[in-house]
Amino acid sequence: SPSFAEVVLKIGTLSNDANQLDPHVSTKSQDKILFPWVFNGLVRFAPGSADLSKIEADLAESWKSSADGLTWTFRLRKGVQFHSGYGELTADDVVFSLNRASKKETSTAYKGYADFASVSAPDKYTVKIVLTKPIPSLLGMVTNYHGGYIVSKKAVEKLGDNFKTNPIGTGPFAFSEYQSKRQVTLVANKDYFRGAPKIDKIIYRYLPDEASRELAFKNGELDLIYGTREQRWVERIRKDKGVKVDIIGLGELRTLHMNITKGPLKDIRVRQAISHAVNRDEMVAFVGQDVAQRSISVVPLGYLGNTSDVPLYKHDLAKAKALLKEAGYPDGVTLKVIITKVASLRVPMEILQAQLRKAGIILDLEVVEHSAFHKLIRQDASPLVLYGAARFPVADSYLTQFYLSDSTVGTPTAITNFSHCDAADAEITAARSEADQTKQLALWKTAQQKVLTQTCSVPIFEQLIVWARTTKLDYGFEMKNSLSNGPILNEMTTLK
Amino acid sequence: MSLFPKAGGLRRTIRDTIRVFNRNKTSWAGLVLLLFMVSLAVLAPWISPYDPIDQNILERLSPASAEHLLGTDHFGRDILSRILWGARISLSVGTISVLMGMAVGTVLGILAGYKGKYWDYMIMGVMDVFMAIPTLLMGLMVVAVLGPNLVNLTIAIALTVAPRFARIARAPTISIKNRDFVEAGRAMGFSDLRIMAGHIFPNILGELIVMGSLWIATAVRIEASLSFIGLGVKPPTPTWGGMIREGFQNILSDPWISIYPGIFILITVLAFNMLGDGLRDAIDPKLRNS
Amino acid sequence: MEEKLLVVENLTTSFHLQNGWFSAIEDLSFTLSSNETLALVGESGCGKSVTAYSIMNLLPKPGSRIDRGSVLFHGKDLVGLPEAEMRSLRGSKLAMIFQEPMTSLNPALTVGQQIAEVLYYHNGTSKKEALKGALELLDQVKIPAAATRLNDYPHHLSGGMRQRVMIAMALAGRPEIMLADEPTTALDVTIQAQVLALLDDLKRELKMSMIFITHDMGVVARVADRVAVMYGGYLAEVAPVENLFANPVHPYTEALLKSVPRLDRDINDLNPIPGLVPSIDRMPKGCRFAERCEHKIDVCEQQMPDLTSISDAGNHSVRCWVRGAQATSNGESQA
Amino acid sequence: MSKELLKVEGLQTFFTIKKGFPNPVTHTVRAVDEISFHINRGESFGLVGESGCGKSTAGRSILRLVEPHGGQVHLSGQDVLAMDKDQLREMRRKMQIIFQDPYSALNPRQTIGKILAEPLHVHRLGTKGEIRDRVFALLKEVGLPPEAANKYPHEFSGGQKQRVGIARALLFEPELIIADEPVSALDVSIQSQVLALMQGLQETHNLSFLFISHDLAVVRYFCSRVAVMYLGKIVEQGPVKQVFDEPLHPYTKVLRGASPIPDPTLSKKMLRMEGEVPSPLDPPTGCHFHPRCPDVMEVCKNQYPSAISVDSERTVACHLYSQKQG
Amino acid sequence: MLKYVLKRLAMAIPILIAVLTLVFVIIRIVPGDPAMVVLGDQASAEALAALRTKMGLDVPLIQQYFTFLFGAFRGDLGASLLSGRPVLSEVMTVLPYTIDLTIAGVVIGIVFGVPLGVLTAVYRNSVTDYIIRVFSLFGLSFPAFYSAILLILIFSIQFNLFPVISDPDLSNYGERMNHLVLPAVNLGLIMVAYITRSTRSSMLEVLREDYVRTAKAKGVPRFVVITRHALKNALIPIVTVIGLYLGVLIGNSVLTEIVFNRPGLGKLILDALSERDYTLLQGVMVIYAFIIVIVNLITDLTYGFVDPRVKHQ
Ligand SMILES: Nc1ncnc2c1ncn2[C@@H]1O[C@H](COP(=O)(O)OP(=O)(O)OP(=O)(O)O)[C@@H](O)[C@H]1O
Ligand SMILES: Nc1ncnc2c1ncn2[C@@H]1O[C@H](COP(=O)(O)OP(=O)(O)OP(=O)(O)O)[C@@H](O)[C@H]1O
Ligand SMILES: [Mg+2]
Ligand SMILES: [Mg+2]
Repeated sequence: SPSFAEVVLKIGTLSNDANQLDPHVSTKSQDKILFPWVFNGLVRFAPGSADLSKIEADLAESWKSSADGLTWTFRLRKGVQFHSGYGELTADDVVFSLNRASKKETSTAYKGYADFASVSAPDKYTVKIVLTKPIPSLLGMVTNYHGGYIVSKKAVEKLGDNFKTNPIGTGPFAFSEYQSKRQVTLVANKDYFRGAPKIDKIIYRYLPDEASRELAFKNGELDLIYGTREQRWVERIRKDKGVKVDIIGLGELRTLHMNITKGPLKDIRVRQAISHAVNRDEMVAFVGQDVAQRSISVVPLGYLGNTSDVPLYKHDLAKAKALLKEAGYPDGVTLKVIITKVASLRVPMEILQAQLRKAGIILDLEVVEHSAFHKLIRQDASPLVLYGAARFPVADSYLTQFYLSDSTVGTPTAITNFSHCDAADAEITAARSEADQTKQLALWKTAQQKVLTQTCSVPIFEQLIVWARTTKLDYGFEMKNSLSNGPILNEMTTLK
Repeated sequence: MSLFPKAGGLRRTIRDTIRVFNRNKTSWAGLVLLLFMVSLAVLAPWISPYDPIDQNILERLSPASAEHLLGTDHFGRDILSRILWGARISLSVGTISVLMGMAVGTVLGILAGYKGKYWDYMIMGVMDVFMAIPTLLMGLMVVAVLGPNLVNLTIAIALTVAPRFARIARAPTISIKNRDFVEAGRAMGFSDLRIMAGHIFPNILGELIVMGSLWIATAVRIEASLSFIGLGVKPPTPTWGGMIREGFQNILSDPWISIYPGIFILITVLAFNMLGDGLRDAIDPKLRNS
Repeated sequence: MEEKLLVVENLTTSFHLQNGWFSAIEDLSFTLSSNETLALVGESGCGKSVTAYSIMNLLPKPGSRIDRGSVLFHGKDLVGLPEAEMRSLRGSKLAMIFQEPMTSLNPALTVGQQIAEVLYYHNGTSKKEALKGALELLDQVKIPAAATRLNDYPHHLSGGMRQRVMIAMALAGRPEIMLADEPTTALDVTIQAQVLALLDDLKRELKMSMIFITHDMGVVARVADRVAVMYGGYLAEVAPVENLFANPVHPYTEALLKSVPRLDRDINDLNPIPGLVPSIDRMPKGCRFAERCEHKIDVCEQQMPDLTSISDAGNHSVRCWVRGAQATSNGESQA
Repeated sequence: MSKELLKVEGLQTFFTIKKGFPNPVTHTVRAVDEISFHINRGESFGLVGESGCGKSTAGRSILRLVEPHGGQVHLSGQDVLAMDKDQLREMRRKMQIIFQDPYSALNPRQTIGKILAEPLHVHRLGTKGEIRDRVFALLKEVGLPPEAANKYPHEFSGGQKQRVGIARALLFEPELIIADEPVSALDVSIQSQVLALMQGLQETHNLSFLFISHDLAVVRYFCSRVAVMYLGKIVEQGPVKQVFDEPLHPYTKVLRGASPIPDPTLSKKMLRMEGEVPSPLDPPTGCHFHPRCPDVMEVCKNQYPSAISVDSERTVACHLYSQKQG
Repeated sequence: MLKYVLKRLAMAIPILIAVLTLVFVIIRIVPGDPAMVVLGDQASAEALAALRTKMGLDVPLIQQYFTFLFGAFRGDLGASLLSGRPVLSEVMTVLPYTIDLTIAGVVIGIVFGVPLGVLTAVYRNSVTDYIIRVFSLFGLSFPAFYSAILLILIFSIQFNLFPVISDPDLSNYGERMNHLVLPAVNLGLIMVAYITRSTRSSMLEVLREDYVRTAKAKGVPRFVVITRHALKNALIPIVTVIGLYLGVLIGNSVLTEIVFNRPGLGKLILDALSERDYTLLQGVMVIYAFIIVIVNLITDLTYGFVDPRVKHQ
């Protein structure tokens, strides 16, 4: 029953339903957003930041690594309680969580933990991680992100399959109820180790329609919404009284991947023609200065290893046409392209369609359901794939998933190498186990250069994420970047 | 060549039609509106001021002005041009799908009604199955399966229209079948085909046309609804429903993007409804004399 | 002179058609005495029903109007009577039964309800009493097992029974005048005979007057005291039934009687009346029968003759240039 | 050529209908139940009876517009019920039908010319010119102007439409015309016009008629012999004057007595009779007429009387006469 | 009566089987992979295969078909591929919302449509008649999603009377009603238009009937003539129309639910379609077909109720 002073925060998020509320499994935006509210990692990014150099203690009070970098030891904070009476957090839970995150059956983050030799608990509050090779950015893997979230061992074992709709963590807010296709309700974790949150209840609503979210926000039915990632929208809603807009990084890089093994795209000149036909400035102008950034390389801005020292193709229609002619397509080419219904990809694709048309490259767009899109692009059904992604902000994650031939779609180890790119395999693999940071950066740079020389893809722009809130909502810190795509809500957050 | 050329055949038909229309003035209004819409659609290539798919990002979301009479959408495309080209799709999807559904449904309905017995059971049984799936959902499924494009959209709507027309055709067929002139035909040794095609069909045609125009109105709406849900034709092809859907994102700031195509849907559907309504009143002999 | 219950004078009723107003009945004058049966005969479209509806004020509105004339009932003019007042007369003082017993009863109400309704609204009886009254009425019209029939719906009944129900309904308000618009045309001969006999009995018992509309000369002969023959909206001839059959004066009446085959005697050659009955928007100028008339003279096509009495008793009138009272004078002046 | 054109023996036609809600029951209507009669060349044979007694069904069964369930129909000695489709088409040129309701008998969407020409086309009877000439000739014969060919049925009066119906029946120069109440729907004055027309045509074409009617006076005028039907059965038949002037069967007597005669001196004595026409769905046992019969006997309630020949031309199905004989 | 109902339901079985088959076939042709939907776009091929096995998507189609069919007739529509919850319970959670909406729509349609229709018929060709008819034509011509948007803009945003998102707590009746108003009006408007029109035409027809003339000749008050004599008979075709337009109503309720973000079968089916949730989709279609069959049955039974010719034969 609603008590008289209950503070309820109502949030409208994208998507029509939760996917799986299991932090090790789900990589969907709508789920990712609420994980940091419910879970903690051993360490965390400072609230409102995604800077790897500003990592702070969270469940772990302190940590150290051995000289060879192969052994890491974490001291846990004492007295941290899991939600719903699942007891105190111990090293066992951490061991269980990290093992869970590194297993293919229980995690989608398992690849990142391939170099973990063992995780053990020497005592109740100590966790020891032994690696097979040194990982310079190990701390990143135990932050409050994806595999780094610590779950309750007892809860996972007890709930089994139901854990994904009944997550148990240690965060400021505890899961209360999930209503499919409608909402998730979280309640304040009064025993939160940093202090009880000032918000009593969070209603996290699934509202796939942007207009509906905005209308409901306008009507005061929602306090915080996932906004439309467009300049105009941002400017308009900013003008409204009592509204504050947060534009959050890290951005998602929108890249046009070109299948280098098929059809006209086999010819590098056609791929170059496409690269020249793309008008990044127009795209950024469309999306808007505040919410989009022109991309400078195949690795997103702000990622460790990103460089601008790469051969990016300039917008040049004449050159594009000439290249096409040279390739034997004086009348242009037509490509049958599959694209999702989801606006954040479809709309840029429609702009690309119009841009390429000017160079004589006709895109015959087939708009399909989002899931069909994912299935089809993994079957090489579309020669051009426009894909947007944010990954862990290290060049390796991007290069491995999109440009390593191991990850080529259609192979057993497939991830998301849609272009069948194989130009930089050596560099990417070498960089991963390179302990020397400078050498590592150099390798990553070469890799990026090679990928672009082979013209595997056209990086276009980076899309930031927009949230709008009532000014009554105060995070308690500056909300700049967030790996979860959403604002961080914790004990500091207030709603007047 | 007709054996007994009617006194001023065509002129007379036109005169009869005018008389029928005069009984219910809304038919005229409907017809005029409709002709207006059709001519817009037909003339779209010549009268639309811009290429409907040409983006002009810099001029996006501009309100109505001398350059863009109805403003531009969020890609900077001219809304008026898109509406004009969209009319072609809405009107042709609506009309063709209903004609297709009407053709199939009418043949089946007459057959079921005239032949009766197991023909009736079989045909109407199958029709009942199709009728058990609500119109929009049928369209939804078919388009989801076959992929959203013009042809599939048309087929989807035709599929939902056909069973309705089978029903519409069957009922009067049964009553006409018992009229003496059909019996007279049989007594004259006419084949079933001749009776169905030459004697029953012309007598139910009026009713079919009336229902046809009303269903085109529905079909235009279904097309718009499917486009609104995102199951319409491929981008960048303009359709009215799709335009409303796209404009819905900006409904609060730039409502005209949705409002203009909405008005055109409204007018078109209204025109077909008015035409059909008027025709229905005019053709119904019971409503005629009073 | 005996009291005239109903006096219709110069009644003219028009309908609105596509191209204007056309009179369906014109200059109609006749009277009805108490306990008398007047038969209105004539072919389809001659205005029999319109006459009845004009009296009852049941003409379809809009689209029709009474142009002139009066209908005096007990001396009170029914034309232009306020609707409320007219309604209180309808069903009580003036009752009507219709041709189609199949369609004239409400399929959604029981027979009992439909009869009781009249009692309920006119006599102010309670619903229960009204139903009791309905039962008595059903008995009166000789419906077997009336008590069970009370709860039947019309579709349970045969045509003859339905017509009896209609009659019961008309009787419910104890009417002084019953207008019967072809009440037996839709019935089989044997059933027709029954219904006619019933009406005969009832009329005698209840001392009603009746206007009986029909096109069947045989039925006229059976029921009527006086006959009014209509043609094209005008009265052609009015006479006591015996006079009319024995001595038809108007050429139309005469031709009509000669053109029907008879069961009781051999007729070797029928004498069909040539031509068609004109429709109301295409009425000829003069006498409306002129173009089909064997005896027509020039004046017939110019001018309508008046309805004039030709008998000393004053009970036989005819509207004819050739055989009417105007015959001699006009015939002479024309010649 | 034999004198006898049509011979009907023991003809039976049943309908099954479903009635009832929510649980329908199937009933069998014996619309025509073992009727027998014959028609001579050039003769008009009347079939009279009250509504629903099966007159139309009998006519339609003879033409095989409905399929009879039993009995035999011979036209000029040919077994009509045994014919296949092609033979049937041929037969229908010799036997035609006129309907009661002139409105429903003509296709409202066809001009009169088309209505009359189409059957000739279908049967390939002549070139276009010949067909046209034939249509004009027929129109003239039934008393319609040639312009009528261009008009639609709704532009005609009932009597004129009936003339078109008659013209259509004459198209193939048939030997027998089944006229199903051809004048019942017409106005009194028109009725006599049409009757006169049919009579004239009969003489010029040596036609035979099966003339169905409920109007005894018309039958008496038009026919030479008559059969009286009651609930699917023929109760009496014979020469028309004998049957109507000295009816044998109590039903014929009732029918005659109930028919109004346009003579006030005679008709006041009209017969009074009680009882309703029973439903054909559930006809009374024994003689169908017994519940209404003034002369009912015990035997009538259980046993249907067989037809008895009173003389060479008259038969009657009534126990009154079987007893006299026995 | 019970026997009749059972018989009618039995007769519906072949229709349901056919609908099931149709839906089953159609759905399987749709590209898209529910496993992918569950695991997301970074899942490995092996993980996907494993999940497909778990979901029962790897057995032959024909086997899936019979499993589904037999399940359906035992009342077991399987479990949603995505949420893992039984389809029936997924449907049951949202069914009250759809039922609320549909019934409210129909009630609004009847409450306003029938009197308006009677009015237009009685005052035929009057100004009232024209005004109401024009409005009902407009009502018919508004696509449901469009009218929904307008309603939101006017009543939620402009006047702030009702919520944009219609997602009430069902146990709170005030909220339930408050959230129902706009969607129900949206659905009802179209129903009003349909019912007004069909009431008008069937009233016009009935007003011409002989028995109405009889009633007038009996001297029964005009109101009684119109209601007791005319309307009672005119209701028969109106019932048909309401039954007939249920399909339209369902289509519109889908659109209404989408625009108002209201839980319900419509949103459920759309989500199921977009997520390739085969079992859920099948389940919802079955429920829809079943509803239509039931409504047809109710329509026919209503005939028996309003039309004594049917009832007492
Ligand atoms: N509602 C109407 N609108 C227009 N004309 C009408 C209307 N009612 C009757 N008429 C015309 O008035 C004339 C007389 O009609 P009425 O019904 O009185 O004929 P009737 O003698 O009763 O014929 P019937 O024997 O066919 O009943 C006819 O020509 C008819 O066309
Ligand atoms: N197609 C049919 N289906 C079922 N019953 C029929 C059919 N046709 C006729 N009947 C029934 O058969 C019986 C005889 O009908 P028929 O039409 O032959 O009578 P009729 O003597 O011509 O009557 P009327 O004088 O009314 O024309 C009636 O009870 C009728 O209801
Ligand atoms: Mg009349
Ligand atoms: Mg008949």
